[in-house]
Amino acid sequence: MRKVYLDNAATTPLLPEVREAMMPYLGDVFGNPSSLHDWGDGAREAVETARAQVAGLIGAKPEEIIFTGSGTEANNLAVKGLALAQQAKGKHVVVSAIEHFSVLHSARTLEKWGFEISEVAVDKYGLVDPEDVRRILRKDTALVSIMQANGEVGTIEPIAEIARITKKREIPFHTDAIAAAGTIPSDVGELGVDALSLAGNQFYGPKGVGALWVRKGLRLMPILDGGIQEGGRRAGTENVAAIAGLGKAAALARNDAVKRVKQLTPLRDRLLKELPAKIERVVVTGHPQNRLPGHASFCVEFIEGEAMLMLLNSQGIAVSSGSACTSRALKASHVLIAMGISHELAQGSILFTLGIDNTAQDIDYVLETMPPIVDRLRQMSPLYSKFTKASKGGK
Amino acid sequence: MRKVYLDNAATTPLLPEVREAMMPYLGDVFGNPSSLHDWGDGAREAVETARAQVAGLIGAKPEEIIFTGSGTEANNLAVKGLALAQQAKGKHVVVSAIEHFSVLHSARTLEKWGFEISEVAVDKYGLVDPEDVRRILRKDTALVSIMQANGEVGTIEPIAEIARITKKREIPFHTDAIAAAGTIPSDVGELGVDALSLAGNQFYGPKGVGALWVRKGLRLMPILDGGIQEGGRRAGTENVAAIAGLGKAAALARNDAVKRVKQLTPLRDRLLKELPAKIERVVVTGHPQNRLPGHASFCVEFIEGEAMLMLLNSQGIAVSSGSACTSRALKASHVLIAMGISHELAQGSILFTLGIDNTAQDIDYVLETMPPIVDRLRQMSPLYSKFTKASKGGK
Amino acid sequence: MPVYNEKVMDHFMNPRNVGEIADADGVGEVGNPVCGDMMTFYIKVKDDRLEDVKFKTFGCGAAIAVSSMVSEMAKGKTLEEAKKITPRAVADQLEGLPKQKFHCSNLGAQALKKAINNYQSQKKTGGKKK
Amino acid sequence: MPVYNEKVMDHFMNPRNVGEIADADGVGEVGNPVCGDMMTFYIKVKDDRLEDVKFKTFGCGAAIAVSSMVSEMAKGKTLEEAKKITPRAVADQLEGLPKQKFHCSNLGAQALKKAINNYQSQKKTGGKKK
Ligand SMILES: Cc1ncc(COP(=O)(O)O)c(C=O)c1O
Ligand SMILES: Cc1ncc(COP(=O)(O)O)c(C=O)c1O
Repeated sequence: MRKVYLDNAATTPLLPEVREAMMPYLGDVFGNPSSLHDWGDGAREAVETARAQVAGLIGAKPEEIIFTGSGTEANNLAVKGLALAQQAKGKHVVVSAIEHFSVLHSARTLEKWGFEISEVAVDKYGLVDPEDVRRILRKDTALVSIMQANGEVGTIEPIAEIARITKKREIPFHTDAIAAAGTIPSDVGELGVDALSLAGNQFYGPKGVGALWVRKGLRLMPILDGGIQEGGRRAGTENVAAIAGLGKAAALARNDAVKRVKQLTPLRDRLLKELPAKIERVVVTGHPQNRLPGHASFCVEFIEGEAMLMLLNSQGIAVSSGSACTSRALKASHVLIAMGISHELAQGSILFTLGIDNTAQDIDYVLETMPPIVDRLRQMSPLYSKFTKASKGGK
Repeated sequence: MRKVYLDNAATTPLLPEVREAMMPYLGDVFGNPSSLHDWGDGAREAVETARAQVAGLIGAKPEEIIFTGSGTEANNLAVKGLALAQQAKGKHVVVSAIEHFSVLHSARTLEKWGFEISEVAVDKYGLVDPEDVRRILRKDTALVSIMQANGEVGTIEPIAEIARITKKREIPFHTDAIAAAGTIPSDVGELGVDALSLAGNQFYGPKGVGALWVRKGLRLMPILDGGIQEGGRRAGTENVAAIAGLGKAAALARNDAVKRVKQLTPLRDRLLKELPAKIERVVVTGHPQNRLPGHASFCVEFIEGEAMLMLLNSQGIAVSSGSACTSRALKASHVLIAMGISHELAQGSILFTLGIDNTAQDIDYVLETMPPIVDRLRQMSPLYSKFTKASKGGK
Repeated sequence: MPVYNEKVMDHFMNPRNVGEIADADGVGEVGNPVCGDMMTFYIKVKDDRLEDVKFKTFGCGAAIAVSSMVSEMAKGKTLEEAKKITPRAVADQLEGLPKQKFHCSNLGAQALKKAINNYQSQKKTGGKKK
Repeated sequence: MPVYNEKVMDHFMNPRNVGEIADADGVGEVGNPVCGDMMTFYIKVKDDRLEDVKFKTFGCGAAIAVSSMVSEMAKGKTLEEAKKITPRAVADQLEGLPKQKFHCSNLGAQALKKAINNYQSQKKTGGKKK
C-alpha cells in the first residue's frame, strides 16, 4: 500500500542531514556543556553553533536565543516569563482567540495569578484585525501574544502591522512562530516583534527542542529554576544532540526556504481546489491566500473528522483532524469555533499538511482515496440521510 | 595521551544499546505520539514501552510516570506542582540545605508566591537527621523534598526513615533521585516516598529527558500548560527518541545494577583511600560509607578547584569542581558550606565520579597525575607558602 | 500501539447492520452533532424479540464500532433482555475502549433503549406510527 | 569551544614570574581565599622602574593567567606607567576573558598597584621594611 504522510503540522520527519548533525552528541561528544574540560568544550561548541544557526534563521543575535525542551515550553516561558517580568507595568495580557493551547492555557494560569486576559477575535478566515488589537490595548497591558501562523487552519497573521501598533505603545509583543518558522520567513526585524517561539520538529528537526528568542534588554522571568544554563533564563542540562539538530534544521530551512515553498504551494493548491470540486459540501478552512504553503484544511459536512482520519489511515494516508495535541480530546476545535464555524461542521475537520517529501502522486492518491471514504461515512450518517431526504423533499 | 572521563556526575556517556533504541525514532518512526494514525501509533508505542521500563526501575506503576525535558524540569514540577496542588493544606515547604538548585530555587520561587520554606541542616558528612525533619514539620507543611543522594559529595540520605515520619503526618514527600536512580536502588516502595525525580543522562541515557513519578492519587499542578500529553500533567510534544533512550537505559540499569556497583565501588575506594595518602592536606568530602558507588570527592587545601580541573584536563582527565551547573558560577558550593566546610577549603573542591567505562588503570593514572598537579599549584599559592613558613616557624 | 484494539477496528471498518428500516417498529435517536456523536437506531420487533436492528451514526471510530456492536448484541434478544445491555457490557464485548471514548458505549446502549421505549410506548397508545 | 582562549591557557599553563622576592621593595596582596581568589605581588624597583615582578596566586585559571600577564606587562615599566595598567588592558592583552572571570583582571591590576603603593609609602616614611 502506498504510504503518504500528510500530517506535517503534527510533526515532520527528521532530515538525514539533521540526524547526521546530531550523531556525534549521541556518541563520543557526550559531555555536559557546563563542564570546563574537553568533553564539556565539545558539547558547548555544539550548543553555541546551533544558537548562531537558529539566530540566523530569524535574523536575531545568537545571545538572544534561549533553547527549551519544546515549542510548548518556549510559549510558556514567553507568556508567563514576559508577563511576570513586566508586571510592574500592568497585569493585562492580550492573546488571540486562536492561539495554541500552550499560549491560551499559559494565559489562563496568569489569570489565576491575578492577570487579566483579553482575547482578540478573528474573522471567518482566522485573521486577526490589527485595529482590534489597537482597541483592546490598555495602559496596563504588559504583553501581547499573537501567533505568526495557525497550525490548524494555516492562516498567516498580519504580525508586522500589529507590531507597529504595539511598538508605538511600547508593549512587548510575542509571536508564536512554531507553525511558521522554518516554513515561511520569520525575520524578527521584519516582523517587528519582541519575542518569538519556534520548534525543531516543525521543520524537519528533532522533537524535544524549541527556542525562544527575546529581544536584548527585554526582561524575562525563568519558569524552570535551577542552574545557570542559558544565561540563567532556562535551567537544566542542555539537550545537546537535539539542539545541534535544531541548529542544522534551521540552517537547512534558511537555505532551502524558497525551494520548499515553491514545491509545496502547487501541491497544496491542488488539494484546496480539487477536493471541494470532487466532494460536495466540503469547505476550505482558513484564509484562501494568506496561508502556510503546505497547509490544506477542510470541514466535511455530515461526518466526523476522526472517522475520516482512521479510514484514510487504513489506506496509508496520515492526516489529522484538528491539532495533534487536541486530537484525543473530545471538543470541537476552539480555532474553528472562533472563526464562526458551527460546532456541527467543526466536527468534520480534516487537515492535510504537506512536507518536502510529498509528490504530485501523493496528491493524486488523496484525491482518489478521499471521495469514497467520505461517501462511505455519509452512508452511515443520520445527518446525511436527513439532508438527502430534505433535498429530495425540496425538489 | 590517555583519556579518562571521571565526571559522570555531570553527565554519563550514552550506552550503544541506548543509542540503538533511540535510532528508529530519529528515522522512520518519526510520528507524533498524539496522532491517531500509524505514524502516531509507532511513536506512542515507544513512549509507553519506555514508561513501563522506567516504572520497572523504580517499582512504580507505568501510569504514574510523567516524562519531562530534564531532571531540572522534573524537580521544578515536583516542588512547585506538588506544593501548589497541596496549598489548601498549608504553605510550608521543607527542603534540605544541600538540595540541587533545581529544588532550592524552585523553593525560592514558591517563597515569592507566599510559601514559607524551612531548610533542614546536614551534618559534616552531608547527612540529614530524620529527627531534624520531624522537628521542623508543621501542621501546615504541604511538602517535604529531600534528595536521595547528593551529586556533589555522594552522600546517600536516610530517605526511608524520613518517609516513615512524613507518612505518619500524611505529608507528601518528594525525593530528588537524579544522582541516585539507575546507580543505586530507588524503589519507591522501599523508599516510601510519594514522588521521585530521575534523569536519563545520569545513568547512560540521553540528555533532554527526565521523569517524575507521582504516587497515584496525589494531586499535581502542571507547570507547562498546553496540550493533554502525559495525562494533562506535562504539555508539549514528547521527545520520543530521548524517552525511548531513557526507557532502555532504565531497563539496562535495572538489569546491571549489582554488577555496576561491584565494579565501581573498589575503584572509588582506592581513590578515597590513596589520594589523601599520597597528598598531604586533602580531605574526603561526604559520608565515608553511605555514598554513591562511583563517587570520590575531596577538598584540597591551599589551592582552587578549577585550576586543578584545568590541569587535570590538560593531562586527559575530566573531573569537576562542584556541580556541573554551578561550575561556571563563582561561589563556593552551598553543599560544602552547609556541611560546615570553610569557604577557603571549599574552594579546593574536586570531584571524581566514576562510570562503567572506568578501569583500574584509570585510577592508577589519576593517582600518578594528581600529586604533581597539586604540587605545582601549591608552589604558586600564597596560602601554601604562608602555611609552609608557619610550619617551619613552628618547628 | 493503536488507540483502538482489533475488535473495535473490525467493527469500525466493517460495521454490521448499518442502515435504516423504512417500516421500523421503533426508532431511537441520541446525541447531537454539536457534541460530536449522534446515533439513530431502528428496530423491527416480532414476538417480543428484536428481529432486526439497524443504525446510522455520526461520530468517531468508537461511536461507529459501538453502534455496530450494540446492534449485534441486541439482535434476537427479547426486548427486556435488550434493554439490559449496559455500556460496560458493550465495551467489554469490544474488548475495551480508550478511556476518553467510553461515553460512546453509553450512547449506544441509550439509543437502543430509546428505540425499544419508542416501540413500547407506541404499542401502549395503540397505533404504530412514528 | 574552550572557556579560555589560547593566550589565557598559555599563561595559565606556563605562568611567567611565579614566585616570591625575598627582599622585595614592595608587596601587594588582594582578595582572599573565601572569595576564591587571592594574589600577592612582589616588586623590585630600580631607577623608578620595575626591575622585577613576581607573584603567587590562589585562584582559578583566569586568576593565574591574569597574574602572569600583569607581571609581564609591568616588568620594565616605570612605576607611574605600571600603575596605569587597567583591568581592561590586562584582559585585552589576554585577548579576552569570560564575562564571569573579568573580575580577575581587576584583582591583578589592583595587586600590582598595591605593591607599588607599598613601595612608595615605605620610601616616603623612610626605611625599607615590610
Ligand atoms: C502554533 C503552535 N504553537 C505551539 C505548538 C506546540 O508545540 P509542541 O507540542 O511541539 O510543544 C504547536 C504544535 O504544533 C503549534 O502549531
Ligand atoms: C541531585 C541532582 N538533582 C538535579 C540535577 C539537575 O539535573 P539536570 O541539570 O540534568 O536537569 C542534578 C544534576 O546533576 C543532580 O545531581
